[in-house]
Amino acid sequence: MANNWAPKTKVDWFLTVLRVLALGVVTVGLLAFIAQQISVDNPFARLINPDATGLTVAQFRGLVISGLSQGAMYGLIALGYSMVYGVLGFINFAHGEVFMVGAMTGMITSNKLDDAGLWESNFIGSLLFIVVVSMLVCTLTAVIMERVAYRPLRKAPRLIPLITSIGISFFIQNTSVVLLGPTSKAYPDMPDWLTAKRTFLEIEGTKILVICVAALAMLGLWLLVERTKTGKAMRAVAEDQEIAGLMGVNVNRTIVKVFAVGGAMAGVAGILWGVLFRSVIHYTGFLPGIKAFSSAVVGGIGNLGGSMAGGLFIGLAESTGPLLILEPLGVSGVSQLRDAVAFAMLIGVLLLKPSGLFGERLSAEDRA
Amino acid sequence: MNGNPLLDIRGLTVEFGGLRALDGVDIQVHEGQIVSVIGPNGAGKTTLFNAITASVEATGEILFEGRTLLGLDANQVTSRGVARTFQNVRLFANMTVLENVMVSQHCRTKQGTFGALFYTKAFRREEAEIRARAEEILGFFGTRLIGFRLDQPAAVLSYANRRRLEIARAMATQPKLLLLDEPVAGMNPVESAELTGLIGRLREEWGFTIVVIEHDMEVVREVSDRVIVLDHGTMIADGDYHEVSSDPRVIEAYLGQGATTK
Amino acid sequence: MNESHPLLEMRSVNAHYGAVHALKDVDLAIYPGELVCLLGGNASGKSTTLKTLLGMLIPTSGEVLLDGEVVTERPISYRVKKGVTMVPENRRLFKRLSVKDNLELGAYLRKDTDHINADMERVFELFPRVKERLSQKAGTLSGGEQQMVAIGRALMAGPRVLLMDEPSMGLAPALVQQNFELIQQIHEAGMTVFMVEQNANMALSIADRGWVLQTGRVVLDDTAEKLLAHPDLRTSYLGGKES
Amino acid sequence: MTTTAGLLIRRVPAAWRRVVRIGALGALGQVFISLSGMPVRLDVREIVVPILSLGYLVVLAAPLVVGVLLGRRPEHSGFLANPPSNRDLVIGATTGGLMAGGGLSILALLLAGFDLRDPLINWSPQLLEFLSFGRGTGAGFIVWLVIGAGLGMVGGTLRLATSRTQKVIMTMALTVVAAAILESLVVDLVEGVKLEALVEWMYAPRGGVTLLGAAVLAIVSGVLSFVGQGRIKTVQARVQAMEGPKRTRVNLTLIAGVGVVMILLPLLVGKLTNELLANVGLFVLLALGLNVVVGLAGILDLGYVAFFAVGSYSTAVLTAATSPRIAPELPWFVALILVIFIAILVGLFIGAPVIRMRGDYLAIVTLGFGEIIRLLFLSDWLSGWFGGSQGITAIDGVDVFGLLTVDGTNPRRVFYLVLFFCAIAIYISWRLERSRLGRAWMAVREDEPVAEAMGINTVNVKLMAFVVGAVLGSFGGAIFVAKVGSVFPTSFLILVSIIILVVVIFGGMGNIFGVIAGAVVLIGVLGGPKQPGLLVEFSEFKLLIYGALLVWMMLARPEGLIPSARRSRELHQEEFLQDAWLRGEIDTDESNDPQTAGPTQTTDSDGGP
Repeated sequence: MANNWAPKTKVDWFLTVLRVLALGVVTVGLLAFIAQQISVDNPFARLINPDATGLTVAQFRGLVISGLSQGAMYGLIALGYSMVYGVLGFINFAHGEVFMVGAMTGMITSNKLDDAGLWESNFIGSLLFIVVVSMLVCTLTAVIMERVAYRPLRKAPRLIPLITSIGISFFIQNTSVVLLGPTSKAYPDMPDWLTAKRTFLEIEGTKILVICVAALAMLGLWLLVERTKTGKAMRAVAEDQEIAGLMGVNVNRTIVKVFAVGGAMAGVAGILWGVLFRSVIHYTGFLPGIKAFSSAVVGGIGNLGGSMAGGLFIGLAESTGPLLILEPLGVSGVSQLRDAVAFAMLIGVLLLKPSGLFGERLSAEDRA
Repeated sequence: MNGNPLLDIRGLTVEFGGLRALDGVDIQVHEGQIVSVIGPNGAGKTTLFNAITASVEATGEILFEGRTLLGLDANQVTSRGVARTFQNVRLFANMTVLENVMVSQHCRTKQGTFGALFYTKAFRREEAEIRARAEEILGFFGTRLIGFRLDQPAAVLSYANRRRLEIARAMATQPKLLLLDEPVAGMNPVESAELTGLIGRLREEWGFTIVVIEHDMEVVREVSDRVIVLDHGTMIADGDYHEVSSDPRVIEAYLGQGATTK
Repeated sequence: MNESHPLLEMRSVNAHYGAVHALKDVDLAIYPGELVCLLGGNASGKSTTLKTLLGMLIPTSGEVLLDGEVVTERPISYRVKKGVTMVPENRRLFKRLSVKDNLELGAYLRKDTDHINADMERVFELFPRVKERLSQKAGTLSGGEQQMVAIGRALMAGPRVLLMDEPSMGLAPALVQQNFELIQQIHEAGMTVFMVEQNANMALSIADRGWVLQTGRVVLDDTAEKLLAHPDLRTSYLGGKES
Repeated sequence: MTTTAGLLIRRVPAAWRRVVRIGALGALGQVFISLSGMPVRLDVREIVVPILSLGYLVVLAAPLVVGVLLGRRPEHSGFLANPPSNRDLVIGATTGGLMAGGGLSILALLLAGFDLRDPLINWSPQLLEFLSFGRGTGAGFIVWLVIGAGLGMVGGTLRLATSRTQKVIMTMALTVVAAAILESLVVDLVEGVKLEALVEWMYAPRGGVTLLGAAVLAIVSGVLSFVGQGRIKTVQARVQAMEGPKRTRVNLTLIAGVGVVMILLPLLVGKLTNELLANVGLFVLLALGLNVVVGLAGILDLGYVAFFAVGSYSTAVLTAATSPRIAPELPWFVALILVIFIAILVGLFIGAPVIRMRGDYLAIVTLGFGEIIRLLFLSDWLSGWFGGSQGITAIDGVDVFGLLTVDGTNPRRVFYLVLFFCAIAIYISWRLERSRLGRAWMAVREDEPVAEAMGINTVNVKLMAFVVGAVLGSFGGAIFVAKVGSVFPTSFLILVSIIILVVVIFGGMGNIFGVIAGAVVLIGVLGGPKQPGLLVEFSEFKLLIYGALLVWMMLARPEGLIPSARRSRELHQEEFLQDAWLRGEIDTDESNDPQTAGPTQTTDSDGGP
């Protein structure tokens, strides 16, 4: 709303300056990028970054594809944040750890399969198997979490479950440390036909696989929420638990289902992580968790399509942002700033559009 | 009435996602008046209050003492001299009765960090003044809210006393214009009769100009100099109680055919 | 008074919120086809009675019977399935869901698609305006239409007795009137209705019978005409809203 | 269901189900603890020589807890239930304990029969040996069942004793365990006052309380507790009953007493203990800062470490000769003034964009800011200023008017420095809470839109909280730099924020004493993110315990160890209202019967939308 933007107080002035600055940095960075793409020796590009090198088409494509594949993964995790937020109204901080549990489960299962020789001989079957196992374990984790920690807190002030979820996150992370050890662990090698860059646009098969699996999972979830009775119950519970109960909806069971579905999605995402990076450690869940949350917020929390879009946005931003914006601006060592870019995106989007890109504006009544 | 109105609303429009909650409303309230706003649910009465107190964005013009209120933050509106109560009582439930009234003198006081940290004379004087004023205001409601009640959390108050405390809290901001949102809702007839009398005294003894939203036509008839009727975000009537209650449009939209006016 | 056995009954029910004794030996009996009301001011125990009838609160002692069956400890969903439904105070529609979704959620526990469709048609007959708004989000309807959807949603559960929680609370006089007309309308269509009200005059003007609750105890229990004429009621409900 | 005299006596939900559930949870807990490696790792730490090590204590606790839980009479609010007999309770508790012990028995069998070392790293022969007491699997299997049942019974019986006996027994057990845990501190202190003989007699040469020592401690504490019960309460009540100046005098005496102890204590203890005290003090300071933001203003800031980092780095840059880009080499106290300004600016900079966000968004965004700031300090881009991953090293300590230098080599001086700043922080929090600003914070915490409508500029008020928090955090950073003599980005992980938050919440949000107690207990005993506590052996499991503690605290006692009255009212409003009703303090509408109307009416309105 235009009126919202008209600065009234000192703080508003400052925020306006920040907004302009943020947009300015992005714009100048992009312009410099375009300039250096036209010609590296372009005076404008040289002026801003004397060491500009520019990107080749292949490099650019690589960035976009890895951004999309990671973004798809973030999107899947974001769904869990978004659904729980929609129904219970708090951020389940520990959801990132559910994702880590998925990646760990996948690591253990796939290594066992590899020991048995099945990983190589029947890769597709093995992959399906570990996806299923991981979904089951994650669903279980999420459901236990709800039962033990969140159900008793349904009526507590909103910050209480949030703090609890931080505790759970800590607990799960360190459970992994004490049970499985603090070192990073590897997935078995992926088959060559998957990792090789395909002639088709020269994209790695793993990344295509990740995008496809994420799209499938997303579609399934959308059908569940929009087309089934369970989904209708979920939406009703999200809006008014008491009245949903009055309609005969079993509120507790519906909330458990929400956690279960979110957990399952995180389980899929965990395997995708394994496929993409082949290495997992106890804090694997932390950063992707926060970024997935950022995706959910950027997309407008509570909005499933928005979460996926937000995930892709964050994924793309963090993979291309450093080289597209920061590098042309003359920042050195940009790859270190990937995560900083992701967080800056979160802050930037909330500065410009407090309800996220696709979020409905919450009315005063809803917020109360 | 002569002179400029205290509150001058012109063409006030509020939209929620394409839906017009208020559509070009013009209202003038002169100093010392008690004006009632009535109308069916969803007519935009509370939205009108929200627009005046800057809790929602509005277009048009709201002049208070000749200066615009639009574009201000809610707290700035309050410090200009407009205070309100809420339809569904919203006290600071875990703060004591006294603290509730003390805290709303915030915009009339100025001691900051420095005074607090060094416990200056000015700080102590101001604290004492805040407290004295709070007790004076609470005393207006009889003995109900003073004495041992002062240090009790607002949560233990009865429903009627919570409504009274809300009014006291609004009074503590030292307003010129007091907006009361359904002050007698949920009260029994005895209590609402008493509060009706109190509204009159608020004007006489404290000099407030008052706008009241009310469903209880009894109260409306009792207190108002003027009645404004809203329906679907537009004003359909403006006049004294008898004019308004016999207006066919008002009967159609609000009072209902069976209603008898006395 | 009807001599057949009651559809919904409370027998010497006591209920507590922790240490607070909210209901004291309350007896109620609602017979098929009746339109009855429970009156009382703030804090009289009206909401507690409703919660007990619906199973949101389990009484300390006493029994709740539905059509002769003891349902004291049965959950809400069981009672809804067996035919008790409530229209909540302030309507409480699912504002972000479509009118159709709202109505369908009313029939959440039912599986007999044919009957559900038939009930939907019945709701449309009662409230033709609802049919026009089927795909609209419930939050965008006018107050009167929302009230229709709220009652329609309750009817979709196929109830045998309809509980109405404060149908006049916070509504404009015209809407209150319309609301009571709706209640009378569905009552005439054969529905048993139990409403809980503060507005004694309004409620008694359409009800057959009523109880008056004061601080958790039933202090009056009589036919509507006698209650209206009762001096105690006159003093405690001096006026109401429209007298 | 049977009907007697018109009342309905309801069945208690099947008791055996509860026994099985709690017993099974106990068993799972046992297995989890064993597989976490805790028992084996902690076995080296003796509690009572030679019968009990910390490792065994950890494992034995489970059946005992199960027994205690099952010994408790189940509560069914609002039900008239047939209470289970004492015998039933003890039998239940014993069964539960047996199950919990059985978990370990089965684990021992599995350990002997299968090899799951991959992936479970603690699936080891050592664990088997621990579980079987070195006497073969069969022995272990039976012994754990017996121990489980025995402890379950003890736990169950304990619960049935009078509360006075319970308290005495608890005090005895806690005293012995505390004596063992606090060993190094006690030894240090006792030696400081030249009473070595006491130490030799009480503690075994390789650590742990001796049997004799334990017995004496138990008896002394038991007697004291038996005699002292009730007296403390009477004294407390008497102090509370005092009014005005008298009460103030008591409070002042107390504060002065604590102050004197704090000043004398470091003189009596050695370097290691002083180091520990300094660490605890540093976290008290940080926690007090966060308490202003979270506890008073109700803003959940998860990126508080950012202020700590900014304080550290700006002190380092301003004072160190080795600072890469600019090195003004200011004296520490002069630098501190600039650091305060920088902290205020950073507080405003981070605060302004987040201040209007809703509570949970704000939490994550502040966390993001915290990470961004660390990543910037770490980055090559700014390494020219802050040294990147190399950090800034060789920073001089605090030069106090040329008289002495406070640095890491002398932890006692560091402690005094910390103490000084803690005192400042306590004073600031105390004064602000009781001022116009403090009231405004309270109102914002309760209901922000209404606070705004009552004329409070919520943005400014919340920014103020951010700024005060930032300044206190930067004090922590400045002292940290002086103490450690270097700064690296790894000192400022989000972990630090979370640990400070745990300290605040564990101690009691919004209460200065609570926050201090939280830091003393957690940082002192378990240790900080990198600093060891008294239980050095725990450091591996510290974070696990922090996580579990946070969850447990939120579920069982969200108001913390020493709660602020107001905070516990917020969190337990229903119970509070009930108590108030029982005391007859609930206000009722005039026309209603005063004895019954009030609470129902409040419940009614609470049930509304």
